[in-house]
Amino acid sequence: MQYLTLQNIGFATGFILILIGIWGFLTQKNIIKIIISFALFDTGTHLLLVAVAYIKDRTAPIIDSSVNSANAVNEIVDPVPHALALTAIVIGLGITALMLTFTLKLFKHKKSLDITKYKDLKW
Amino acid sequence: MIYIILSVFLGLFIMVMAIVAVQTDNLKVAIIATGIVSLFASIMFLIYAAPDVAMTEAAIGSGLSTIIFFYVLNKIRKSND
Amino acid sequence: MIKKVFIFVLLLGVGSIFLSLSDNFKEQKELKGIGRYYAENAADELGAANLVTAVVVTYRGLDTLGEVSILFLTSAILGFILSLKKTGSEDDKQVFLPASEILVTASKVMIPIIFIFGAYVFINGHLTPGGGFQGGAIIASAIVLSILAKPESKISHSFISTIESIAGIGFIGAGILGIVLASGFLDNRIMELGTFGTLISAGAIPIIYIFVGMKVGAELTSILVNLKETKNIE
Amino acid sequence: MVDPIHIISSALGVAFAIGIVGKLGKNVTIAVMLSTLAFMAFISLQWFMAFFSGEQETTQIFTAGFKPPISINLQMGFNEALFTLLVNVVGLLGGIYLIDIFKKQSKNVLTVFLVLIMGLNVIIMTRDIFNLFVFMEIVSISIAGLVFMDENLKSSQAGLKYLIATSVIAGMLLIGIIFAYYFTGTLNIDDLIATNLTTIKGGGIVVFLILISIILELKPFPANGWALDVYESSTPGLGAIISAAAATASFFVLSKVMDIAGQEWYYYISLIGAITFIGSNLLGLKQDNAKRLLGYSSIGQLGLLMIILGFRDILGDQTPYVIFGILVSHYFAKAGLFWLSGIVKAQKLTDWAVIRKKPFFLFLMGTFLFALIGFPPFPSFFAKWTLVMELVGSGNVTWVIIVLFGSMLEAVYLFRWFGYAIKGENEHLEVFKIDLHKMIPVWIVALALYAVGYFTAQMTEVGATINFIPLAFVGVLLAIDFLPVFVKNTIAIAGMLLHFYFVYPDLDDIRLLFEVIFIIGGALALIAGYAYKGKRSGFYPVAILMYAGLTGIIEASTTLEFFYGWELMTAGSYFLIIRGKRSMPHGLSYILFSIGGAYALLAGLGMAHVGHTTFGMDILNNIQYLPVWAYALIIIGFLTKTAALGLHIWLPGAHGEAESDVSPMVSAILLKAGVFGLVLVLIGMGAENNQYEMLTYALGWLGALTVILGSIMALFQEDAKRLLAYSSISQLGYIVLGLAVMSHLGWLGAFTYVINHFLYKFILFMTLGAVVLRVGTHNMYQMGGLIKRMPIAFIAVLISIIALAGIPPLSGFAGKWLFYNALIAKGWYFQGVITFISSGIAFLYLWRLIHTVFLGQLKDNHRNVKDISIWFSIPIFVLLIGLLTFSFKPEWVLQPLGNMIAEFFPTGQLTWNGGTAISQYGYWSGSVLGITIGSIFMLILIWLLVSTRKAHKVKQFDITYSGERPERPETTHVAYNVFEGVYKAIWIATIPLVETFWTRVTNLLHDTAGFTRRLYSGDGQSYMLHIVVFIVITYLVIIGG
Repeated sequence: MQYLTLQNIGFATGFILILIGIWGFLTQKNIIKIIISFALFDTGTHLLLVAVAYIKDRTAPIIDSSVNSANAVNEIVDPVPHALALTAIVIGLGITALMLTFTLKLFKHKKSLDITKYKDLKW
Repeated sequence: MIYIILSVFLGLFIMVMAIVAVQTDNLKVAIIATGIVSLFASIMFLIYAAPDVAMTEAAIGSGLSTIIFFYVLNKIRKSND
Repeated sequence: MIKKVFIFVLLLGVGSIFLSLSDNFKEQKELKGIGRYYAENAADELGAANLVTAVVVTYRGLDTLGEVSILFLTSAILGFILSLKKTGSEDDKQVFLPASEILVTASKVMIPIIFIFGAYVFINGHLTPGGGFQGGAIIASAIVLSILAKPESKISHSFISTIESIAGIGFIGAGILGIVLASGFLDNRIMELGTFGTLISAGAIPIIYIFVGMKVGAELTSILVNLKETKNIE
Repeated sequence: MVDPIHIISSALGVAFAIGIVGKLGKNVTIAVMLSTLAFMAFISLQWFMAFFSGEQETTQIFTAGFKPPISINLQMGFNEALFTLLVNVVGLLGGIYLIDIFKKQSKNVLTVFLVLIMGLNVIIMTRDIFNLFVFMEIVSISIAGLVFMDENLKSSQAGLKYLIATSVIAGMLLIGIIFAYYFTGTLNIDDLIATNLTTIKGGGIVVFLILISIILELKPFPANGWALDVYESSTPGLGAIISAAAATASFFVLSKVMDIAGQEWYYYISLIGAITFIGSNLLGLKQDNAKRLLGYSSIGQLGLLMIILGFRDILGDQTPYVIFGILVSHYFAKAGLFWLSGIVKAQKLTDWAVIRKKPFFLFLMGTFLFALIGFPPFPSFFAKWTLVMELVGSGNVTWVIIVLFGSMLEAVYLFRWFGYAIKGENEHLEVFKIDLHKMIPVWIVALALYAVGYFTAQMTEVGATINFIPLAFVGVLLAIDFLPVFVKNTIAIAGMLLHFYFVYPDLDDIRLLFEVIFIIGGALALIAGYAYKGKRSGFYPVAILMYAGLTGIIEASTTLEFFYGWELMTAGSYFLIIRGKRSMPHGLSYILFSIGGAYALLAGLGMAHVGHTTFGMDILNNIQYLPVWAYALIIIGFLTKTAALGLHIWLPGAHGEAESDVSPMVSAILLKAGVFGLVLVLIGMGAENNQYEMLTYALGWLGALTVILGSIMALFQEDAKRLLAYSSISQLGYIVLGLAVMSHLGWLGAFTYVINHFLYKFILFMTLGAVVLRVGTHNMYQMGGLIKRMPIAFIAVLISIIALAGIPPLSGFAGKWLFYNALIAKGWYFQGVITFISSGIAFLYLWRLIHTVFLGQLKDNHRNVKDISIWFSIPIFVLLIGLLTFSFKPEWVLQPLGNMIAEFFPTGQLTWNGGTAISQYGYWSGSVLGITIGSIFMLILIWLLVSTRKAHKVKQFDITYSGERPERPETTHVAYNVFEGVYKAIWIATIPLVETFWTRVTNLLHDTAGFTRRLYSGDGQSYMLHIVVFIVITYLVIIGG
């Protein structure tokens, strides 16, 4: 029971989400599904980031009426991973959008979403 | 304690949705499931005292991403008709 | 099947890598490293109540610049990859179901509100949760709504790219001012820090976040519009 | 000094502003972008110069005004300045190169390009690991986007695969970064290094995740299919950027991040590098697409750099030098080659024949290829030299073998490609268009290679002694290549003679002897060049290149200079040989054997250096580290040039197919380079006090077998020049055997052979070359009766084959006499018998040569041929006089030779009584013998003339076929298959075992490559699988093992 902390639940969910993502892009043939797997992988890393930041019984890193500015260091969670998570989410969106656009382009050529059909370059 | 139970619940739900997203053959279902994964993740972020991340994940991860997925899917589906 | 079993075994390997990452699953009790520093000093140094914003805009401002550039790149690449028809094609109406009366009417009311809400989110980024990215995304979702309501409406690419340019140059300009007026690129202390906790405070953070918000909003809009206006695949 | 942050601000500012600036028109936009790139390059250059002058200290740029780790900092030190300079220069040149595409495409392409270059700058400068992650994403996204500059089915696939793969990698990196922060509370790289992560539990995994992701960005074999696809399918302008700029930057990232890991990781980095280096070069063998080949080569070079990085503790202070040399050569050469491939527009390697007869293109391509392989004067040569010296010095011989084996594989495919370009069929190929804006960058990088190479040499104490003047002379000849032959020939000869005049006073006897053969002999051979009309484009630079190398090895005072000369000579002779009409395959095998030999030599010289602080040539006299192996390797290196048995298969084709006046150069002159080397090394082994009896014994047998097999093979040749070539192999065997005897007489014999072989092989090749020029065929059965048309040629050949056969009274006999004396004294009777038999065989093939070419019926189509050109006759007659002098007054030569050798072999000298030489076993006098035999010969001749006074000539068609028409007319020629009977008896000796052996080796390598490359199935998903498998396996090896 001592292991059942919020942080560990976050880690577990994040890691399993990442593994599901990896499983997805290694087994699914449909390019859209592969991109979905990436999105899941990404969400997993965001969960990890937030879990890393978490400290039990603390509040968000915003100094307002509920948080004493002088004692903030003992009352708030770590802001750094949150900042990293913001960045990672936006990057993830950019990459997802690009992958989808590339997929559109590929689809134009062969009218198929099966990644194994696109083997014109090899060896 | 309530947070722990809630987050276990959310975590399990996220995993189930993720597996649905990966394993289903229906692309629409998969995209919606992904959106739900993001949405529930953003709720988890709130529990983890990360409102900024939660907002971003909700707006971008489960909002705009899903819309972009649907746009592309729509283009592809239409040409299949 | 054999392949799937192999991949499963492989995943077990990856999983074991992850498992050994979690430092004995001990719970963290204290802030450490730079997190601790920010908690102690950020409010005084930068005058921002939202420490995440302080980190995003100033301490790790270069990351944010990179992040903005990534969205910028994405919209630029989309722009040249998708062979755009200057006039949106007819059947774009069918992207989603035809807009219902309720949607059209509601959108007229909602869109300005959403816009204002987005602006509020990025202007208040240094005080409350949210900021340029969230605000930008919200503005972009207003655009989505307008596209849904009026599929035939057109949004001027030139206008979007001008907004994007101005916001980008503003961001870089604020950064360079940081070198000139304060002590480094993207330093927010080019202006008075103001009273802690009020709207006009935290030096240049609100200004920078306005630029970021405009830019992100313009970039996301341009991505959406580009995707919408793409010719259907013949 | 401009703050380096403005690299970022200017690039991004302009990129963002293009949305507005773009409205002013495409040309303005392009101009703005290029000037931004120029500004970025200027900033780096400014810092680089400041660091170079030593005045500048490494500076930190604090963003947001806080010290790290509070906020992100960038670092600008010497390395950062250098690497950003490299990136920005190739960015600028690449931008110029791509102008035409920029004009066609949307202005967005410009912004993406600019952001890409900016991103590369940041990943070099940043000291924050998350910032690194963000900008690495920027780089991958922009590369994936730019792939679409040239949009087609293939590039779309490649772009998607690239994006997917780099995202997986980036994801792994992100996980590593998250936990790095979790464990240490910092994101600053310097802090991470200071915290010593590997000692924390779980920290090892963090380090693993971070490093493996960065290594994966460097495209390690085999998890790199995604990158190869991009190289193959994207527009060459982008390939250049990826290969030169992105790979350079990624490599720098690894070098700065690997400090987090600590030393136990170094070995694994080297290991991954080695697998990559060997693996991708192996697969390059099977590749026939030029751009993909360049991709394999790029990845291979990065593998080599990773090997070096892993050895940075051992290389110590030399690490930057070695990395600089190899990296910068790869950087310039790859950029140049990619750009070139965009101009030439040839996809398949064989299609590169389109640049045949375009000397400028061949010059550019040759420059790049030789720089990649590590020939002088390019930086990679000096780097590889230092690398091998240091690796051997630290006892890492296995790694030397890996490095040299991989380089060898690379040389194979690069030179095969070059061969297609020089000699391939190009009639069906479309002519390509040459744009000025595309040529300028290529020329800049090519010339930069030479300049940087020169400075690289000057950077080390030992490199600074190299004499670059001969090479500069080559450059001059290259520049005046448009002049007619007459002018260039005169300049070349004058240059060589002048060089000799300045050099000869400083040389000792042995070196003087070889210098005379190389330079005076070379000048004589050049005289024949006056017979050529027109420009003879490209001949003089390469010929002088060879002579520059030859004189380089003579003048060398350090082993580096020696190796430098050796490689120049190899390069020059390769170009000379490949000029022949059908010489492409032979040129290839020549250069490959030469490079293999050179690598053996390099490894041997490296071992010789162990325990010494200098690189003086005298270290050969006292090898301390594994001396037997070292000497053996050095000897093998030299034996590839003397074409000893087993290493000879390149020679017949190379000499036989070379141009008429090139054959004497590469036979009579070039082969002596190997002999000179052997002389040096055998003196080093102790001369008379030889301590390596076993080595010399083996060498002796090798020489003897070479003698006999060379002769036997010569016997069955139909081609006159190949006959001479095999005869050369046999003659060089004599020299090797004589040297291996390690006694005064043996060496005297060997040196006599050196002089003799120079004289008569020069005359024979020159004469037959001249004949071939007139009759237009090499085949002896297509000649005959030429004595009537070419009496001068006949006399020259007659005299020299008498000398060659060792028949008294000519000088060949002197050699043989000394030789048998030496063998008997040594007790090597078997070897003596073998060489004796071989002399008999030599009679047969020489008889055939003169009989079938000059005697018998004159062919119809040769009725009006003229005698050989006067320009060929001059050198021939000069040397004929030399030959006769040597024959009748041998004491003039042999006495000084004896004195020279006595320095090393004081015992067992010949005693001279006037013109009579007296050895332990008998005496011999050149002039007496000459007069006696000459008189007998004259008497017989007179008798023959008198007794055949009434003989009548046989008519041409006095032969009958018994009513049957022969299927192949040549079979009726007297010269055809003369020795059929002999062949039936000794065919077993002619089985080409050696050739079969080398063919099998080649096939084995090709089959391995063919099998391995199935890994790259083209399926994007399997590439991801490779990445994950690579991660897991590396994890098991490093953490689990």
